Amino acid sequence: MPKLIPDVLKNLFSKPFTLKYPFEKREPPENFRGKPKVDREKCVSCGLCERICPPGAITLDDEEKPVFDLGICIYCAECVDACPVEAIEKTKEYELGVYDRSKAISK
Amino acid sequence: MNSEEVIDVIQDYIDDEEILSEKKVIATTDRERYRDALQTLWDKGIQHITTITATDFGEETEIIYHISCDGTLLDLVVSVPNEDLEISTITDIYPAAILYERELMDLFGIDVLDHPDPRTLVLPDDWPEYKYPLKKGQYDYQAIAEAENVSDVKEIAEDDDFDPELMLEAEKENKDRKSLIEWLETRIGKEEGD
Amino acid sequence: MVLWAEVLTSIVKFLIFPGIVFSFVVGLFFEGIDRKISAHMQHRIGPPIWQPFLDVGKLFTKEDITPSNAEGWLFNFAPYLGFGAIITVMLMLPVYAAQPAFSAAADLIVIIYLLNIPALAIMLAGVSSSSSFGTVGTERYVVQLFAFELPFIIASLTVAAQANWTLSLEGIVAYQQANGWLLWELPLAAAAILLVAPGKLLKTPFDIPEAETEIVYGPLTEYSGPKLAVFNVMENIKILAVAGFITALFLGGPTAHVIAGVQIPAIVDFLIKTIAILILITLIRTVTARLRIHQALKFYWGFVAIIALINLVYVMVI
Amino acid sequence: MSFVVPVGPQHPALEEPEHFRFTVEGEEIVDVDFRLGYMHRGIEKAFEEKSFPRALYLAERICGICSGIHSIACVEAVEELAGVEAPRRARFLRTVLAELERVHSHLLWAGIAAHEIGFMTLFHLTWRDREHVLDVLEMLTGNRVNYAANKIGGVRFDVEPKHLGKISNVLDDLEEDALRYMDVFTSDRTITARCEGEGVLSKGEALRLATVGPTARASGVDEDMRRDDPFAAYGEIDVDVKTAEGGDVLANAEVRLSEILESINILRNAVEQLPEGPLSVDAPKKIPEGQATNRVEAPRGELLYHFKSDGGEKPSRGKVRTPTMANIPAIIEKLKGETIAEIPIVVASIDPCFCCTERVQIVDKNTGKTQTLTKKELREMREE
Repeated sequence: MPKLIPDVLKNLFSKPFTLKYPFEKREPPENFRGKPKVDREKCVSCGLCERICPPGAITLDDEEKPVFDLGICIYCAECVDACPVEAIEKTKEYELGVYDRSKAISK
Repeated sequence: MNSEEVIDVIQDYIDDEEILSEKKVIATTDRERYRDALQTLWDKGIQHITTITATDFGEETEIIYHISCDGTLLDLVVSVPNEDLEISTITDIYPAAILYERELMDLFGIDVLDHPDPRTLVLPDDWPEYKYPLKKGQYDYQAIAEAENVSDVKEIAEDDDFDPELMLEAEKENKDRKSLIEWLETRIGKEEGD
Repeated sequence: MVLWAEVLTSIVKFLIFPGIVFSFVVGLFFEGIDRKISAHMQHRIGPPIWQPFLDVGKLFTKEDITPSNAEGWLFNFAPYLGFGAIITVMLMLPVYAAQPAFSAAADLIVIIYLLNIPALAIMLAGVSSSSSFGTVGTERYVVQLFAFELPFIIASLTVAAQANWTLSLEGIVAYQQANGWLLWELPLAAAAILLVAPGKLLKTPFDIPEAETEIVYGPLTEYSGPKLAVFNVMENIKILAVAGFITALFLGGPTAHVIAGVQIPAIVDFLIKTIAILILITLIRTVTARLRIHQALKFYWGFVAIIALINLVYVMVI
Repeated sequence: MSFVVPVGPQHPALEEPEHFRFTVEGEEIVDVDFRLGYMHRGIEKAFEEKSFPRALYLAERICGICSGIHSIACVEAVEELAGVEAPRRARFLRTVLAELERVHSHLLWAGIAAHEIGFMTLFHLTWRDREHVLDVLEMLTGNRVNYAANKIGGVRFDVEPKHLGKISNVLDDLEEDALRYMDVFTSDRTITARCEGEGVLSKGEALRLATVGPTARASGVDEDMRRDDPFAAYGEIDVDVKTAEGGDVLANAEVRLSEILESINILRNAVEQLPEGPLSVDAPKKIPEGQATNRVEAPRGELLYHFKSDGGEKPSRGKVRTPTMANIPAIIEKLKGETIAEIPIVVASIDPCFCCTERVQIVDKNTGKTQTLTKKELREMREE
């Protein structure tokens, strides 16, 4: 007698484990490393984040504020640790698909 | 089997040894005696060869045989001059070394004598002859990086048509590092001209 | 005038009711139910029940490709050969009444052979498609066909023997109307045929010819677009056909009931029984791994054929 | 009459491109030839271009399933070079990370093995239970796979008291599930029919071909880097090495599932004995000259990292030997004499983990010579 029958019947009458994404979304945990976001007022333009970013995804724009190229960023949150004034925070956003590469920017 | 015991086993085949810790030891030997050292190890029942690492230092290539003797890692170092880059195979002693030696042949151009299956392992068939990715001086992307003061190189790198062909073309004129930078400047200059 | 009406009703029967449209719709719904139940058994939501319609629809819009070094005409003809055969089987099954749409004298034997033509079609497809996966798949299907055919015929003969040697389904259904379902009288034969069903329908313990992790899709590897859609529909209708055949043989065929004064047509009873069989096949499919071809052969000829034989001997002797 | 059945580089059974060429008579495999290189990304070359912290992030992306153990091996080799010692709490946290990853990697393998023999339900159930482990990892380190958990001199995540509740619940459920799967794998008739006696590797062969990890332990080789050459905090936690006899696919399943149970015990010990103390010490940017070799026990076996530094910020040589490379000769040994039906499950029994390719490669059917298209040619082909 196949072993899994009790399991399988239990599953049949219990709520499915999977979610109907995108209608039901899953809430990521508290320190989830999502899209990095900078608080432009707090930032003192020291450029530390630009130097520490492993793939080199951060460049300072004309107002000397960091701009994240999400196409290159590996979401490692090194910049969050490196920022002396904690101006950069890791958001919980993980839906970052874009059609136009130039839009994959986080100001 | 700790480091001291490993050294006693291969004592008379090695020049000097350096015991890093209870479980790590480095022993240097030369091309004539490394096979006997491995043979005594195999006779002692140590059959676990982890891998073979090679490093090109410009004039000579250092080949390290990593042997795991019941937990203790022995690095057997053999140096081979770059002029006659050949070493005899150890697959008759350690059959598992067959893949690692093929990798040596692909990436370093070390000519492993009477290797049972000398086909290319990791490189595609149409990889240009005598071009070994991990040898110093060939495919020297650092030269390009150093040439960063040549500002246009960054644009060329971003430009869609930049291709390894440019490097291969540089190879044809078999540039060493210094002249590669000037060559690149002339190449960029020419492109602006036409 | 009468001939004219005769022709018209048979066209309607062929095209609409137990024929193409009915089989197409119910067959695809069967696959939808099968996938939905199997999904819930695996603790996941699974696609909606009408998903097979979307799949088949999508396949029909795709480009029709024939591999260059394949046997062109045989490659294109195979799907329709199988489809035609399975539709005729549907016509010969008692679906909406004890009396099938087209009844012949010994239609039990005819159905047994007609059920093999779709298998033949898949084999022709595999051989003609010039891919090494196709040939290996067909080799396996031939062995599997012989494996499950033996117990299938023995079980059918036991039923015929029990229903005092009538070879027509109508007779068998009438016999069961008289003295109860054959399921209770011939339990071993019923078990045998139920174990043959996954083999016939290429469901998991025995989907060896189409083992996607070993030989991609077996005989149908080179098929895509409309031709693949026809093959899919054929396999779904085959589920309906085999389930209908088993209901006719063991569950007393379609019988009209009167519940609380409401007259329920036989077709509803037929659907309920076939869906019950389908759920059983889905359960078998969900809790077993795929066997190897010689294990399947040993299982069918060793175990299943023996219990069918025991039942046949039992019926013959007593 | 014998003909060649090509399996790979694209094949539904192999999640990653490796290419096997089987010369087959009927269903029986007569000769096996394989081609690597579809996944060669020139990582060792890239190591020489990147500074040590960036090389660490590259090392983490070598394997999609066991990225944590790669970063632990790499960071410990660099720490040995730099003469820096990670604090005790960091070493314990690294052990927690390594064991959590071993559990989810083995559950993933159990699902893939079930898929190979056509048992879809077991595949879905094992991967459902694996989600709980990935949730714990995401809660601790912020991501399901690429954990970015290590830096030279310590770790970047921490197990806070509020996490302990969830961790112990997940471990209890996992223990139950692992026992159940052990029971299913060893006694379900259809699974044993497909797995028993398949792809047998004798102990002598396993030793002769220097196979590593669960594949070797399934043949009775009693070798495990966690006990023989302890890294991270394994010196302070005793590890009971599980071995099995037979060396067939079933023995592989037994070893991996019992290793899940063992990992759960290690995790419980590690979380209980988590010492107080700093998470990391700061490390020099310029790594002094020298060489360092480091070995760890990845879920698939012994993983070796070798780094050389010439005093600068960049490694002068980086060498990685993944466990699958050591087990390839074992596949050849196992496959000889098998039938075609057994290829996927036997190949999967060593749980191969390759990485990805640089260019499109066309294998010319009759000459069998591969010809590589560069980006330009690829585009021209598209315009035709």
